[in-house]
Amino acid sequence: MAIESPKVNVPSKELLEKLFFTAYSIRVFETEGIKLYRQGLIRGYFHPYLGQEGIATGACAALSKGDYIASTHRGHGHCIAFGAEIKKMVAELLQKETGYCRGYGGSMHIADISTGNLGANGIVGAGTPLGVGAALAAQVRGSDAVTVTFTTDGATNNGTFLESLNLAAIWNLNFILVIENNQYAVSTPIGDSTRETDLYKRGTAIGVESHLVDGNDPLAVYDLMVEAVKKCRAGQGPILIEARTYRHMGHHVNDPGKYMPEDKLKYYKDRDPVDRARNDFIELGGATLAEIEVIERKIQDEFAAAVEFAKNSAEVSIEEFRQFAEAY
Amino acid sequence: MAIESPKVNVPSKELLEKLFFTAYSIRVFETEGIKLYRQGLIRGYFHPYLGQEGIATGACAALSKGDYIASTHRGHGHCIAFGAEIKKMVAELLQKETGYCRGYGGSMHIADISTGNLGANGIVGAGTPLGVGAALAAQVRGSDAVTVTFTTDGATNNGTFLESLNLAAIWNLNFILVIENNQYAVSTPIGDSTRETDLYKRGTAIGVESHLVDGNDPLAVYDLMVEAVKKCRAGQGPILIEARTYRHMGHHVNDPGKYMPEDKLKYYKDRDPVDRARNDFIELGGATLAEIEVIERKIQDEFAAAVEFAKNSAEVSIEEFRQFAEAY
Amino acid sequence: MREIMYRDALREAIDEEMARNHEVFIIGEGIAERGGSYKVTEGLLAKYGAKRVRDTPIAEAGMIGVGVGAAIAGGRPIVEILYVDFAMLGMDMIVNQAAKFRLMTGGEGRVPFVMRSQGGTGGGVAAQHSQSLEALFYAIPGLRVVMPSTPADAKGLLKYSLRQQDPVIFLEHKHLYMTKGMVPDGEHIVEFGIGDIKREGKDVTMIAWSNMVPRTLEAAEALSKQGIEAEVIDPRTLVPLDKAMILESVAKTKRVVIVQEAVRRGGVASDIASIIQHEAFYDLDAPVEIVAGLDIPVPFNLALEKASVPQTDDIVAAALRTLHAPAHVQAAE
Amino acid sequence: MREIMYRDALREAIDEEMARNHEVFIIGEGIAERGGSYKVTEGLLAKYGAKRVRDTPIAEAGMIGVGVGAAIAGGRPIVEILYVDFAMLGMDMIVNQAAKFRLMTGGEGRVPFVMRSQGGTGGGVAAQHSQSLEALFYAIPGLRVVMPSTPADAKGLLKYSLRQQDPVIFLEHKHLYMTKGMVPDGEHIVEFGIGDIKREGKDVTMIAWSNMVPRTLEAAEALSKQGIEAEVIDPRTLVPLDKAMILESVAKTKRVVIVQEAVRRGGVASDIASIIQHEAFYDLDAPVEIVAGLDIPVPFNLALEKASVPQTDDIVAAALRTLHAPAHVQAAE
Ligand SMILES: Cc1ncc(C[n+]2csc(CCOP(=O)(O)OP(=O)(O)O)c2C)c(N)n1
Ligand SMILES: Cc1ncc(C[n+]2csc(CCOP(=O)(O)OP(=O)(O)O)c2C)c(N)n1
Ligand SMILES: [Mg+2]
Ligand SMILES: [Mg+2]
Repeated sequence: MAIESPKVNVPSKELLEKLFFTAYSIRVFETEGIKLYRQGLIRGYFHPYLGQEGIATGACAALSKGDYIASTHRGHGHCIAFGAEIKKMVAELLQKETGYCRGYGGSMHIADISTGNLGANGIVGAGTPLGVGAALAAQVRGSDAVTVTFTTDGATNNGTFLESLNLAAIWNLNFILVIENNQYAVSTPIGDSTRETDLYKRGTAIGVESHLVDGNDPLAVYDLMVEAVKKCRAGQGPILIEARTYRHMGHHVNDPGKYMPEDKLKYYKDRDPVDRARNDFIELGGATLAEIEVIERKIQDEFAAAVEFAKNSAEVSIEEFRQFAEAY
Repeated sequence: MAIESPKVNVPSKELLEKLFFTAYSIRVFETEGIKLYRQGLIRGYFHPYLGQEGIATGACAALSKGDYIASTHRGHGHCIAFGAEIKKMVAELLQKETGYCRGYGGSMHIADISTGNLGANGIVGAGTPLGVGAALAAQVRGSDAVTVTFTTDGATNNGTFLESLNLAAIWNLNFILVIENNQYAVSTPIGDSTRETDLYKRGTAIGVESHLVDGNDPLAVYDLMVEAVKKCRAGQGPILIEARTYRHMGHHVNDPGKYMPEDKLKYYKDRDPVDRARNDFIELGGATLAEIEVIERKIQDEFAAAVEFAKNSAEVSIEEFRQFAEAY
Repeated sequence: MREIMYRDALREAIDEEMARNHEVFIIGEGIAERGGSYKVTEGLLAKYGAKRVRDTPIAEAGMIGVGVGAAIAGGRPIVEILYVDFAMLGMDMIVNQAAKFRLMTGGEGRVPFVMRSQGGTGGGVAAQHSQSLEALFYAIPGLRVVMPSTPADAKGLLKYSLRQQDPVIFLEHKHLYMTKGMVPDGEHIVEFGIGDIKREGKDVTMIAWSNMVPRTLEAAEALSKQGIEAEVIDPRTLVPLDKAMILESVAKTKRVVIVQEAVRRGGVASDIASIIQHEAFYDLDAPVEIVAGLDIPVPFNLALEKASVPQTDDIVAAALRTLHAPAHVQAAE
Repeated sequence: MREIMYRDALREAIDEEMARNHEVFIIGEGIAERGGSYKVTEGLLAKYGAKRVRDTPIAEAGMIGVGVGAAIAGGRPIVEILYVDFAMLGMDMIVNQAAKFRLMTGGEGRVPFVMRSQGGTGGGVAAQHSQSLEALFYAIPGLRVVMPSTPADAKGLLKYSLRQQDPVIFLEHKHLYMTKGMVPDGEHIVEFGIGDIKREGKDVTMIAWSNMVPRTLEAAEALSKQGIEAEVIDPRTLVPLDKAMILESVAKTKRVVIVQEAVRRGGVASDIASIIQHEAFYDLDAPVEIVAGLDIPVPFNLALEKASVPQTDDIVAAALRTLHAPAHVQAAE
């Protein structure tokens, strides 16, 4: 299957701005977050989304209020693209009471039920059954809400992939599974984990409409997702989308990623999704460099403010935690 | 994919006799076993292999000493085709000390490690990872032994199918997965459990050579298996074979199977694998009715003797069981 | 009051809650068309339709996983797992998702998920279909563990399960489905954490749940013939556990027998014993006795199956041991 | 004797057994090329080749399943599961296959399967990467549960694990990998079921395993400054459990504190307490104290993570409670 870039209709400037805004916001969050991590302000695991921004950006832009997403251990990008507040995210990473999960969850567990964000997950593959479940609840409820689960290449070799996508299929659920194929599971290249690296074929094999798209092209992801969402709401779900991409660094902040071949890394960095969004905004949207600069400054300032907010936020209360345990 | 019936070479009379002998032995074991069950002599679960005899018969005939099999909850046929002693099987079903598992296992757990029979299983889908494991141990050992796991249509929607077949694939194991697609999981028709009822396609999707064969044609199953075994020993495993078949009755002895459409049941009964083996023996092997009669009588007598053996066998010792528990 | 079967009481609970709350739905293997292996869901498909009563493939991890996801998204799923043994396939979703979500979201996320399943020995279904696995759920904070022994408790507890906010592991027993008992007419709800004294007595406290309750009551009758009056407490929910009721009884009887069908090692009985010896150390006139299954899987052979789990005589014997135990003061000499 | 790290002791054990027995092989995520997340398997790929040291996809159920199958077929697999939390994905293969096979085959089939994994809290890895789940394996007859606290025990027990015939759940601790200890030169094997007195004492018996051993020894030193001499017993293997060693110590001290990092409810400590109160009822001068994790998942926040598991002061306090408890005879008045 050739990589699809439908480009169904001429994108509006608003859309292009939104895509760039989102992609750049994620880029800033991760680059600055890594600095905070290196300063020892963030503890535990931190899996950067750098290089993969195009996927969450394009996918979430196609969703509406009332829809759901479920995410992975590499979940910051999905939260941001789905509209999370940067300051509550930073506060969570800094273990503060004002974080999305009161500092109880951390990077791998940021969720915001109130907006339909079912959360990141520390268990590879777990987001798929959870997302299918949300889609099932929506169908029982008679709602036309769509659920998108972002999953990973590594998760496609896990039983949860087959079992839950098959359930979504027999029940024609409004479910879209977006596989972020960054071609590695930690240091293990995808070719060592499976013979068939065209992952979308696994959907086809169980009767699920499946697509392959360039994950570094936010607009292509968006266009395909718009179609997928439309089909789901028309009762033609589920749909699987494999988005090819590559990390810009190792698996987590402390992984030098030496196993990533120079040339391949360069190939993908030359196709940086954030640059792509910026260029689309300029070339297809006619944005000026001045406009770009304003946006970038705004995003940087928001992050800086978020860090201040988090630093000044209250510490969690051990007493409240003990009471919570009594009731748990 | 058209159903394959390679018929690679003219079958010898010995082979045809063996196929018939095996198929008829299973038929007698199940029909007589059901009577014992109805008499209350057999307790617990009893899942008859009636109608599916062609698969175990053809598949096991292609195996050699040193090879392994892993089976299902519907496992009597696999044991018999792999060379189990009828009397030890009957004794097991009658809960006797002389049974394959000293009466501790029962119908769903008959195994015979000494001959490479890794056993039936009460957990749908469990035989696949276990079989892949045996193939892995063989590869580590440098042996060219082949492991065949008999699995079911129901198990192909279970995560164990994807995870373990994928492991067999990346490690090129001498592993053959035979899916006995009898088109039902208890009363649930396969079409309600998955959109894609061509189950072999799930192997193709992860890079495993996959075939579809008529499970009611023992010779076709045998021919395909001979090729599969050859390829495995040449390091070209794993291989998946979907064998289409149909039960001749309900899921277990006490299931009337009302949900099985008359016409479809008739269609398959008209293609009875035991009759097929008998006719092949006569038409391709030139066997006379007299020869057939001798064989059938021999098999019936053996079963009758097995029942006598089992009935006269010692009861298990509760004292020994308690000691076993101490050491367990 | 009407006398109905345990399985019918369960059906009433599901039926009433489905009628009351349109978010409630149920999925499982053969539960729709066939009405379930134990007929608990019979008739529900016809009444509530294919959207709310669904047959599934054989995919326990997926079934439990989508149930948990549905609950997180505000649905009211009931996932039926044919045998609790098969729930092992979905343990990740139970342990790492359902039980953790509330904590991981700082308290905001709730998981009103109900898994119905059944366990215990019966009829030679052997090692993989006979386990009593409540200890594995009991040890995971965040789960509620419910094990009703009567039709009334089964109905009341299942209805309550479908109205509260946390993941419930609702464990039935294959031997109880056909047993009968009186069930109140109309709305009948039993909240969690409230034990039930199934028999009053002053000489020894016996704690049992699920299918061990009728057996322990049998033992109590046998003891009564010897002039010993046993108090039989059925916690009904193991999490939360009605410690107050247990400790109050122990303060009165000073002797305890805990009966579980599950194996002895690492069972819930051990935990209850550890609580009693700590909270009621000075009340006890004898060691807490535990009557439990042997530490080995359940064999196929029916005589061995029987030998592997507690029988009435074992319970009586344990009670007598607590009564004939020397008191501490003597021990101190 | 040499002083080496826990992780190096584990590597020595695997290396020596792989050299000794060609059936021994190991599979896991990132264990070959990368040498494992904790460097336990570093260098083994180069030494033993890709047939015996294999990286796997992320498929815990499959990994554990093929390990069990290989063991049944006479292989000697070691399956490394990165975090014990992830073993929940393979529970069916552990509970329904590995632990049952020997019984189901009437004793003929054996499953010399070794699952290595690690648990416990450390560094804010949160609810799904911090659990101590030994209770879930402890409650399943047929499994051996091993939890070494020192490099020497880690090496000796892992070597023994690879020579015996039953499925072993070998649980390491993320905090212990970099800790150092003396390990005997040459062949060093530690059999199952033999506890180790890590510190002798006469006033109170403290039982702890894995990472709670060093912490309990700290507490013992603190108590010693107050003139209280605690005996610290490390069972090393929870199944089989060295009951004799524990009861002998209790007969001497008459007081017991059990320390576990796992949550309080349904933990192994409860089972050990239930055994002690039964076997040593007349020896005890105070209730058995259990110091354990709070009944809630481990939070991300480091202060809360710390508050959720036993700290040295908690252990000291529990020991003092046993010493200040009124004796029975007075209680009887
Ligand atoms: C079930 C499970 N197994 C193992 C891990 C440890 N782990 C965390 S991330 C990771 C690699 C994941 O690779 P992939 O699924 O492709 O996602 P990516 O990191 O590439 O985004 C592993 C093995 C886990 N979190 N969950
Ligand atoms: C994991 C698991 N889930 C459910 C069951 C209960 N069960 C036993 S047989 C069966 C149907 C199996 O259908 P299939 O897998 O197609 O095999 P068949 O009976 O058709 O040979 C079910 C659901 C089981 N034994 N194991
Ligand atoms: Mg990846
Ligand atoms: Mg079938």
